[in-house]
Amino acid sequence: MTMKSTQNNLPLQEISHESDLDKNFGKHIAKMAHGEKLFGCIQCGNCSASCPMSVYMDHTPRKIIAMIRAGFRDEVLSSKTIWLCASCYNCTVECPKGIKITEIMYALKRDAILTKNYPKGFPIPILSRTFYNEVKRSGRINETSLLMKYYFSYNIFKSLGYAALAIKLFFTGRLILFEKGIKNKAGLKQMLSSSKN
Amino acid sequence: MGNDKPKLKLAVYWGAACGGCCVSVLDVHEKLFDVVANADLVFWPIALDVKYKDVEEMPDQHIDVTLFNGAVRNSENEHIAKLLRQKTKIMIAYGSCAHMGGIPGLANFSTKEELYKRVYEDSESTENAQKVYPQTETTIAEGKLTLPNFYKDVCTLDQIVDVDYYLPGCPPQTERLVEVFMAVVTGAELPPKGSVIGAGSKVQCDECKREKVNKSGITRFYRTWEKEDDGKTCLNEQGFLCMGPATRNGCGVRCVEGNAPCRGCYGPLDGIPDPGAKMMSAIASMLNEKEEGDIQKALDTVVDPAGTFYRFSLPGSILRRKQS
Amino acid sequence: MKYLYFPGCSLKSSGRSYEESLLSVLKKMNVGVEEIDDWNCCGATNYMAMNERNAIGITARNLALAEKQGKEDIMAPCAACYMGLLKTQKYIETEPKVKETVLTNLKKSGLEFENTSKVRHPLDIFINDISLDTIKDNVYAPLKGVKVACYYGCQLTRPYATFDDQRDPQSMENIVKALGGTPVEWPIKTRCCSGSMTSTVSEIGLRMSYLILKEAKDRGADVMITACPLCQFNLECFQGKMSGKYGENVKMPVMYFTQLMGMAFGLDKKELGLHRMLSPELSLS
Amino acid sequence: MTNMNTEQWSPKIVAFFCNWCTYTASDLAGVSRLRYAPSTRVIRVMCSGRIDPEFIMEAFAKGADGVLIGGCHPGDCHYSEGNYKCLRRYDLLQRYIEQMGIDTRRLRLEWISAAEGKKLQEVVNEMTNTLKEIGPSKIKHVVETIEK
Amino acid sequence: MSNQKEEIRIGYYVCHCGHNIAGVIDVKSVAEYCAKLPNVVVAREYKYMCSDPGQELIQKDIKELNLNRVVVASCSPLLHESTFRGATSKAGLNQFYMQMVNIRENASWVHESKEEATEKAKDLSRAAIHRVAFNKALEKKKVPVNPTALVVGGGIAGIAAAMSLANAGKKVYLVEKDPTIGGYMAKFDKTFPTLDCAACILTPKMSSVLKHPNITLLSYSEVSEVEGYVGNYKIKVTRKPRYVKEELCVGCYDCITACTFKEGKFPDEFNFGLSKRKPVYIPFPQATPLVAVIDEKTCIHFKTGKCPQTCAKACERNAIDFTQKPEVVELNVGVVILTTGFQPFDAKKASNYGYGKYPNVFTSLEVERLVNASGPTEGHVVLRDGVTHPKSIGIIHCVGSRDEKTNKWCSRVCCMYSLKLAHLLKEHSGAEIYNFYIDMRTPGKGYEEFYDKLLNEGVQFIRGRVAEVNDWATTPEEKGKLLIRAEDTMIGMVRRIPVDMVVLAVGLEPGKDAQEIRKMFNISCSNEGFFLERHPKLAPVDTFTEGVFIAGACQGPKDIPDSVAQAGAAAAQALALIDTGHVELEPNTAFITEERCCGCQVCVAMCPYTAISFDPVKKASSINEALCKGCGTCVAACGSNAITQNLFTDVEIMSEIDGILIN
Repeated sequence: MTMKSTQNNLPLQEISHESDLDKNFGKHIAKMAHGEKLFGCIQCGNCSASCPMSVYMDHTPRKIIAMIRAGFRDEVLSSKTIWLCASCYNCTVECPKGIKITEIMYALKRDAILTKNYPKGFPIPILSRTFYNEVKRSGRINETSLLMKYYFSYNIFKSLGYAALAIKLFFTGRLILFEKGIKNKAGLKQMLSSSKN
Repeated sequence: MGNDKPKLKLAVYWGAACGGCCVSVLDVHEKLFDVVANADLVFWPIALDVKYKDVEEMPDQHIDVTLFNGAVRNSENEHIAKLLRQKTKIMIAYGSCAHMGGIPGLANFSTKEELYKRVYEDSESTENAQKVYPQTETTIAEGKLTLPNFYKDVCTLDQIVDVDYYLPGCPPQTERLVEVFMAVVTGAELPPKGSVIGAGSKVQCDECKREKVNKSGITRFYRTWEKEDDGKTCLNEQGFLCMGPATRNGCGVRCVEGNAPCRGCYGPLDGIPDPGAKMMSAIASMLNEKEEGDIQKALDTVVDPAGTFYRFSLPGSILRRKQS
Repeated sequence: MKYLYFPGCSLKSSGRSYEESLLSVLKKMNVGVEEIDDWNCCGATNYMAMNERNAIGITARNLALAEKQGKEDIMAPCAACYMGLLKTQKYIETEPKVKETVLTNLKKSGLEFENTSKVRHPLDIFINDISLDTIKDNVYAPLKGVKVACYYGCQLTRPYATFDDQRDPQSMENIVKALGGTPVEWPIKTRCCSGSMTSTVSEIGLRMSYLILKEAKDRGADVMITACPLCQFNLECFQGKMSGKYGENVKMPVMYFTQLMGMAFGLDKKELGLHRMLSPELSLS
Repeated sequence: MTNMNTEQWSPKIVAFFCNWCTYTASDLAGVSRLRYAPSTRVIRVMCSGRIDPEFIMEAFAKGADGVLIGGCHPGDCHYSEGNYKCLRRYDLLQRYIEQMGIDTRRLRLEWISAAEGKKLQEVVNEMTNTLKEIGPSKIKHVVETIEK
Repeated sequence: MSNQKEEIRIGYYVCHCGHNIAGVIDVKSVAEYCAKLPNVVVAREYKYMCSDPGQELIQKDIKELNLNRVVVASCSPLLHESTFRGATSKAGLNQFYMQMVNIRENASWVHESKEEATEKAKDLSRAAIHRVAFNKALEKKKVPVNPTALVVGGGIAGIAAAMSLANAGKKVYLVEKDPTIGGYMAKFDKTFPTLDCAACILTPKMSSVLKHPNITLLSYSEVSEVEGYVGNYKIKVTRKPRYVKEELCVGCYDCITACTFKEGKFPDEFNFGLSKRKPVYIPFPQATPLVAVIDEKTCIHFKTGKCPQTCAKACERNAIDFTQKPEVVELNVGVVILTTGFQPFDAKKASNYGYGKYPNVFTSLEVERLVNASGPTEGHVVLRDGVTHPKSIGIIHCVGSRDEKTNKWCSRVCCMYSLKLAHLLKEHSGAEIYNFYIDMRTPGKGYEEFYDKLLNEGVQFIRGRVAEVNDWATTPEEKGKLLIRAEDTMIGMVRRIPVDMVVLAVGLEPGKDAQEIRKMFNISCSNEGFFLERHPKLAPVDTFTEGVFIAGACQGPKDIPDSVAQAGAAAAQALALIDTGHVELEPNTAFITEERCCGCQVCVAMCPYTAISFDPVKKASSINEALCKGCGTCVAACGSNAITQNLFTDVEIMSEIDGILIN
């Protein structure tokens, strides 16, 4: 739960009344993720335990589900957890109640981007956005161009750490500088522009 | 039989029929003398020159017995059926067509448009480039010509007029007709109105001499040319579709005696509204298969189920005709 | 035998040696391959994070192109592409609203889509279509005494794939045995390598890949094989960085399973793209 | 029902349920408060093998939009094999109905065990939706109106 | 056809059932509507028709208004038909002149729209009003009940049921498929929550069964065929060959000692393979009957025919008989109680826990034997190697249970037995014990107190479902250990706990022969595969087949006290049936009207009970009423309408159809 400082410097929950909760958040996310089973969660924690990333997360996946259900909307959307999900689907296949947790995480990512609620300056949403636009532009991913653009919008200095690797890749022919992209770019673009999420 | 008693007045009429019923009346042979001794034939289009007008002029209830054969198919059939009803004391639906619709009743699987197209355009022997179809009225120089209106549905007699008795068969057994006739003549007590007369009270199997083996169920059906009949075993058990188990007897098991499966012309027993449904139930029950696929395969050998199980009875059955 | 080939972006750049070795091995076994014309990126995990309809849409475009090209099964060697294609098929099948939008959008770019193709991973094809016996028949230099850690990663067996066990897959192990090698029994072969996290949150990404390499090494593996270009990249290209960071040498040969097959088949190193590898070379004695 | 528009129109399904499986399943659905479309009118028979094709035709002729038969799963009949007899009759009847120009989806046979209240709910809802798609039955009208 | 048509006078009663019906259906408008239907003399609504005043209302109307037909619209006929039939017959009217309409289970409980539910109630009522006019007066047939009982399954439930019946003076056959009775309880060390010794309380019961003059124990036997009906079942029981004559063997172990195999070589079923037995064996020292059995799958004589047969020579009583064949025994019984129990979930199916892969992953049942003083290790808790004492043990709850991929249900006993095992393991080994649970379920007398006790004993409880057990050591200390990964959900942190031993608390499943048994006895199973009771609340030990009762874990996961209680309930139901002396059969049998029957014999093949026979002299078939079970299949097959099924005549059903549809 997000903490905020008060004048007395005592931490206080931002949500202090039940009326502050977004009671429809659970239904909203369940719909986005095509997963009504979200409400059947028994809070067993199997998702967290099967997740390789859970130890790095600010909230475990189980807790995220509980928070969604209870309506802690802002806390969920601004959490790093959803961006640390690597989509490995282990939780989904292991969940004893058949909850599509990975899809819920995707839905949360989309919702966070739509509502501009994602953790600012956190690299992963930026990569996603860059990737998205890159495909929209050329139809294929050119790793060089993707990473350059990503580092440019995230933190250009970070890319310096990878310079040596880039050089090696270039000399083994694994770093392609120009990708022509697909032939029917116009068709793809038209297709992608017409659908709102 | 004394001559002091007034002679019975008898009428015979054909609606949509093949003529076989009228022939069956003639089939009384020498008994015709008995008939004529006791009855006057007042109306019989196939044999006597009596005009509709003559009938119209008869007082009501003038005719004692009318044997109406054939289904009601057009406005003329209906008109005469109603007319005869008015002039007759005992109206008998004579033969399968008047009783249940009969073979002409199979037309209820088609629409009028389909029938016209087939008959007046598509049939192999037809040349009709102008696509001329029958019209109820045609005006020519000499005046107006009329034809009866061809109905969309084929009807049984009792769907048009009140019927006193049914004498089933295609055609009915002549002996049965004579028996009925003599009963009327002698003034014997008649069965309740609406009864089937001149037929038995059980189904065909009762008189059938063929053996039941009851060994195992049926796995497929055969049409008569597909397999040789052994001459003694129940035809259904051999896999030939015999309508005997749901068809009233009285014909003397004519067809099976001639080694052909019963086709159901005598119709169902009392209290059975739909002979086809009964027969389907009995036949399907006899099948042996359990798996959906096997059942379907066995049923594939029933060619044209509706036409088979309702060969004589479609207009008189519960669903009456094909939906269009 | 012929397949419609969906390479995906990686197999054209950083994962080139996967394509080179896969095609060489298939050629050796007389299996025909035809690349899908004008295919586009599958969207990977990032697309789903941005826009669901478009994520399904772009992948459906590839499936539609494949349908147009032929009735053969689609071969998708990249685990992310493979999963993405399967997922798209599933969504089209079960989510009528998504289907409607996607079909309308495809129609706008002149494509019809009936969702009739079958999507297959090369491992599935090797085991179930080509057969282990045919693989055995092609072995020229058996991998005698070579201990192999087979690493599957996540999206290859989860959640839609059905060709192998989700918890303890055996396809690569069976291929290794057919090649004469010895698979190493280890418990984390389907644990995620962290995906793109090596470039975004490298502290986490590198650690996860490091743990995988370390465990394989601890279990005595001489080589690790993979079937996904991203796993391969993470496990192969950061070995130096990890060794320095965690103070333990985790350098070991990490190659595509198709490269190992090619080596056992006696194919030329160049044909297998082995000259492009950054991890230590596997020497067959 | 004349003032109802098609959106609100609810089909009438005559449902023949066997006492041991499907009727019990419908009781279970009730006890479990599973909501489903109010389209069915259940007639209880001891076994699906009792169901005479005449019953089905009568139902259609008198205005049923659909007929649903519910029996025990194959191998589970309380009377050993009555459900197989039912299946055979049903399969033949489907062919007849099709020849009679009736949409075969109006007649449906389902095996629903005593424990499958949920399946009952799904089947009724599904059939109701299908019938809504097909629209009201005109069979009664055709049977009762002789077209001249 | 009788011309003397009686005037039909119908009384119609619609029940509110409190709010159950009236909350959804407008009962007043239904009653008003029905009052106007033909033949209806009176139509009333009442709060609870099944109550005494409700029934009296009907009776009063029958007498005062001269009613001759009654229609009651209320709940399912399966629930209250007999109530209203009774009320009808008490007023002097034949009980079958009463027709019930189900507007609760079939309408008010399943529909939301009040208008449509009310419309449906009207349609269904109209159908019954149409139909009831055609209902016929019938009599129920009384058949005597054979006062003998069959109990299938000799676990604790079967033992308890058999003893109750036998003590009441009834003859009982107890059939057990294994060589000994006792079931799973005989394998347990202690029972929760009292921790009394299972053997000490069970074995006296087992020997009482054997000694009881009213009980015939058929061990190593299985029911193979069931015929007949309530009160008169004919049961075939197949006795498997033991190759030891039961009447001669005294259980002296001489044959076992003398067996060619010097040591046990084959996995011992009783100890779940934790020990080895010889081909000739006695399952355990208190086995009942205490008779040796020879396993033909492992005995050299049966495998090669070249055995010196030292066992036979060693037996002074010449009890060993290699020529025994399966034997079929025919039993005539009036009632049956099924107590066929459960099977444990196969731990290999939860492959993420590594059972079968990592030797030190055990099932809870194996551990029951490990901690048992009479078990293979004499109560010493050791790892699979037989020597190492574990210093830390993880007990994983809900294995196979509460999971959509395996068994959806909670197995009900695992929490408590896991607590029991935690206590025993700690007591026996002093190891650190971790319990991994999802929810702690301790609903029972003294159960929560037992949990409290464990908490205070220092057993660790982690609320979180274990995702995986493996041997992935990431630190040197973890080497050689099993790692359990779970989220400690109370803290919100994921933990990886290294232990020496893992215990899987496997759930309970329907027995593997449950489907076969169910089919033989013509009863139903719930979706999970457990035997289905007639009513979850009001008839928990009855089935839909009269005279067949169920008790114990075959009906659903259950602990010992509940199994015993249920066995008592089943025995009481069986006794009630036996002591009534007769049963009344529903008169829904069919009969053939000879005048219509043509003798086509289509019906003969229809009947699974060979109740229909053809008389070649009369050229007609007839139905033996005693054999007819009243399905009506022959009725639908008869092309002559010669067969009538009582209670379900053509005209009754047709009028019901018309009643539904003709508005």
